[in-house]
Amino acid sequence: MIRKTVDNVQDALKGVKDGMTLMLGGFGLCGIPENAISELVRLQVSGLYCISNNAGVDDFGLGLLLQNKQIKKMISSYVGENDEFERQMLSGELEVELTPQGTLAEKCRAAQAGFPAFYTPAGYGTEVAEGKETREFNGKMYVLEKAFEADFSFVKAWKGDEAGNLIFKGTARNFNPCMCGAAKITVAEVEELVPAGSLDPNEIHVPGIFVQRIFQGEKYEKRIEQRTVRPRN
Amino acid sequence: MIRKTVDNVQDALKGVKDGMTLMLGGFGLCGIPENAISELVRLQVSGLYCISNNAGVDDFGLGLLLQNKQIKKMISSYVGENDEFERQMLSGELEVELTPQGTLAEKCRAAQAGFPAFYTPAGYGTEVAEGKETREFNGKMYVLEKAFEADFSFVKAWKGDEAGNLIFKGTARNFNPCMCGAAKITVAEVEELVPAGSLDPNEIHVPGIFVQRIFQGEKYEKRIEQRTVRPRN
Amino acid sequence: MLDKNGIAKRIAKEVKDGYYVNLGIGIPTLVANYVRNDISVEFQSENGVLGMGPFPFEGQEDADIINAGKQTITTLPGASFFDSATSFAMIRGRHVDLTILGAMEVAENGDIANWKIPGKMVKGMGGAMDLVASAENIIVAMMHTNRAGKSKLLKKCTLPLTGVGCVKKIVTNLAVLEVTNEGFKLLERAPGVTVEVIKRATEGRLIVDREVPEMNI
Amino acid sequence: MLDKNGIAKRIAKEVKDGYYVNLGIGIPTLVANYVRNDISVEFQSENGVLGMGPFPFEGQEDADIINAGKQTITTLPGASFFDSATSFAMIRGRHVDLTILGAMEVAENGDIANWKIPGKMVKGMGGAMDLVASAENIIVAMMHTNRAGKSKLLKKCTLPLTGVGCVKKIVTNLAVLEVTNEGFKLLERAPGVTVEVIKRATEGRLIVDREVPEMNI
Repeated sequence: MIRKTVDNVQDALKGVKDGMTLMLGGFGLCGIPENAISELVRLQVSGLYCISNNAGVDDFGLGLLLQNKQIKKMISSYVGENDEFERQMLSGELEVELTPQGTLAEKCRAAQAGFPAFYTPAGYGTEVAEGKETREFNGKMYVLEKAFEADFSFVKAWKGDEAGNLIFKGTARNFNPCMCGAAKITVAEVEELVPAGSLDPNEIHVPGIFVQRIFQGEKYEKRIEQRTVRPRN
Repeated sequence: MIRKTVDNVQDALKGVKDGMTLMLGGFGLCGIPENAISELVRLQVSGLYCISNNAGVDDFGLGLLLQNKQIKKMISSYVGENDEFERQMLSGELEVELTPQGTLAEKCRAAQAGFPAFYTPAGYGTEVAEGKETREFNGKMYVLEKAFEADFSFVKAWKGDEAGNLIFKGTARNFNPCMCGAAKITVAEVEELVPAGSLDPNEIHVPGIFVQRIFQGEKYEKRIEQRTVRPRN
Repeated sequence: MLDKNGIAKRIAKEVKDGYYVNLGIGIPTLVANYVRNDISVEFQSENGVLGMGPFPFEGQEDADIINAGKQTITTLPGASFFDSATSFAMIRGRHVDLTILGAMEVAENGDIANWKIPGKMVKGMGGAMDLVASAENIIVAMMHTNRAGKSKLLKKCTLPLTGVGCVKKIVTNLAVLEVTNEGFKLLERAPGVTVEVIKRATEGRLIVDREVPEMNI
Repeated sequence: MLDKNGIAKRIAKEVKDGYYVNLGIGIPTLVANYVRNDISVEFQSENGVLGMGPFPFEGQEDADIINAGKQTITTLPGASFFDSATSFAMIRGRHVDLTILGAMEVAENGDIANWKIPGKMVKGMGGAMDLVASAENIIVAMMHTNRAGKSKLLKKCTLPLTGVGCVKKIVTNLAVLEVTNEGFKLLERAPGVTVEVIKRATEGRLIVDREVPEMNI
């Protein structure tokens, strides 16, 4: 067994530098690497290129890095639940590259799986396809999209073991599995870190080979963006 | 919940006709759809195009269809653990298209996921790439491979529920998940069929949306091809 | 004339037994409330869940179980969770049978614009471009005209496109229309709405080739 | 001169702490027996398992747990099972650190042929083409010459290729060689084997640019 555990979030983020490209898992505020984000804030690294489906809210998630002006460019499918984001974008301080959500996921998966590029129908005939190669297969048009290239990938899982194996809970899975192994170094934070052998090999969502560092996060706030309930009666 | 259960293997294979293209899960004799294969033998359908990593042994797995001369063409990565296979191939009765194993898996996954084609490095500069488009990305050469098109996909899982959700065991998983939803109709056979709600939604390997029909197999022989053991001492 | 719930109610009739359905934000979300009880339908949300149920009871919200609108949800028996790549495999691979989404504009050739207004803050397309480029069966739910009273059913979209030639059916507060090679074919009128009213509210080519029945909702 | 186990033993020294390793059938399989106990290594098998352990005790074989050679196996703590697409994502995506496989021929430019002999029954390439096209670190384990005594280290492969320019290192019964831009660079001699013997057994360009040490195994 190849041990991937590091002692804490400081060790987990060693090597993160200004101007790097980072992948960050999560959908909205669900399944985001909360502890890695806090440490990025503490480290004050700046000029970051962030690949993440969303950009957090003003005071949580990637919003914390935005408040701190650490992000140079966001590559996302949906942003702007966030006033500071809007201000920086409209003022030109922040670059934004909007990418269809399925394309975003597959650009991660392509990087993980060693595919340099893929053809997808999403965005054909729209401004997303501008400047990109298009091609017909079986009478339908597709756009050629390239795999991402990133330095670090920060993901959050529910449980993980010393070998880096990960298990996710509910829809907190989202982009996290696709981002594992999609960057040079993948850092996984988990709610519960268990010894190797504690997880059933059949039930692992992401094998440890895709993860370079794993640690148990100190604290998870798990904020809910849209609390919706129905009355009991 | 959309119910996918059919009563038996006969109902599960309704619509299978001569000359169709079938995908069959399994690696060697591990995780093969034993009951579907038996029914294919009983149905005497012929001229079949079979996409399967291997071709069984003389008296088990796809070897049963070969004995019966029901297969016109095999699309596989490794064959010939099987005398009848060799005889038919050398005599020209059987066509064989050999495909690198990772390419075979991805041609299934591409069909499942709506990708018409993908670039892979496997086979570049070899006879596998002959007549295929090649292309350079970042200084490395790739071959363009197309998604499979198949009529039926026969897969075997360990547990499944009425909604078609599947869970696999050990290395009997192999090609089965990639083949789900990769053909017009996916038929899953399982060792244990349970009511919807019995499986943890976090632990499902293949969501039921990729499966059209599911049934509990009557009997599983699960033959071992290479029984290897070590002495107790 | 229908209100938003009326539109949702009419669209719910398009949802057939055995359908996997992806609902967009806004009016489409309301459709789930009106689907018949005697048919089996599963709702997919692109953030990674199939078999969505109703909102949770107060106190039972789970931050780890949300829909694409970031709302807390529950799941029904037979549900499954999966990652984003698998979710879009379902969508791109045409395993989802019906996609219902809102639009700012639809053109008579089936083009749709629903993600960007130049000069305004752009939030992004989310999964909409994947959905419209892939689904075989797309229904648009929207008001027939915008707040300024201008038609949203056009000869040609004026806003940046989300997808080309993909919309099959449109249900508005005034009518049900099918996108055909010849233009918008009027299938049904909303209760109390005349063909004349629909004609005036439709900028794109409108085809009225028979007696147009009133909706039955 | 080494026997098969000797070759495996020498290759085992190339396996470093923290490596994920894919072993081909034949001599490569034997390598697992000689890897040092004080380093951490995980073996991947392309049929969908990481963290392979030894063969099971008699009576504990499980038909559902096999390796790529279709042999019954066990798993070690930290193991995982996965599907074939994920398995080749590990391989193609260069997450596997070292690939060890057999060959019929290797050319001085790193080309390898190991899957097909024209005129003979062809069993197929299995995962070999994916492995050689993807791995950054490929070691070939083979006899220096074939049964007819002809060299397997050639100027140019005569058999259909498995991959081009991909082999980095070769360990044979006679020597350890590195594939360089100039040809096969002789790194080590097998115990008791002279440079002259290796020269005679090597058809491709052999580079002997220094005193060549005897292997230490």
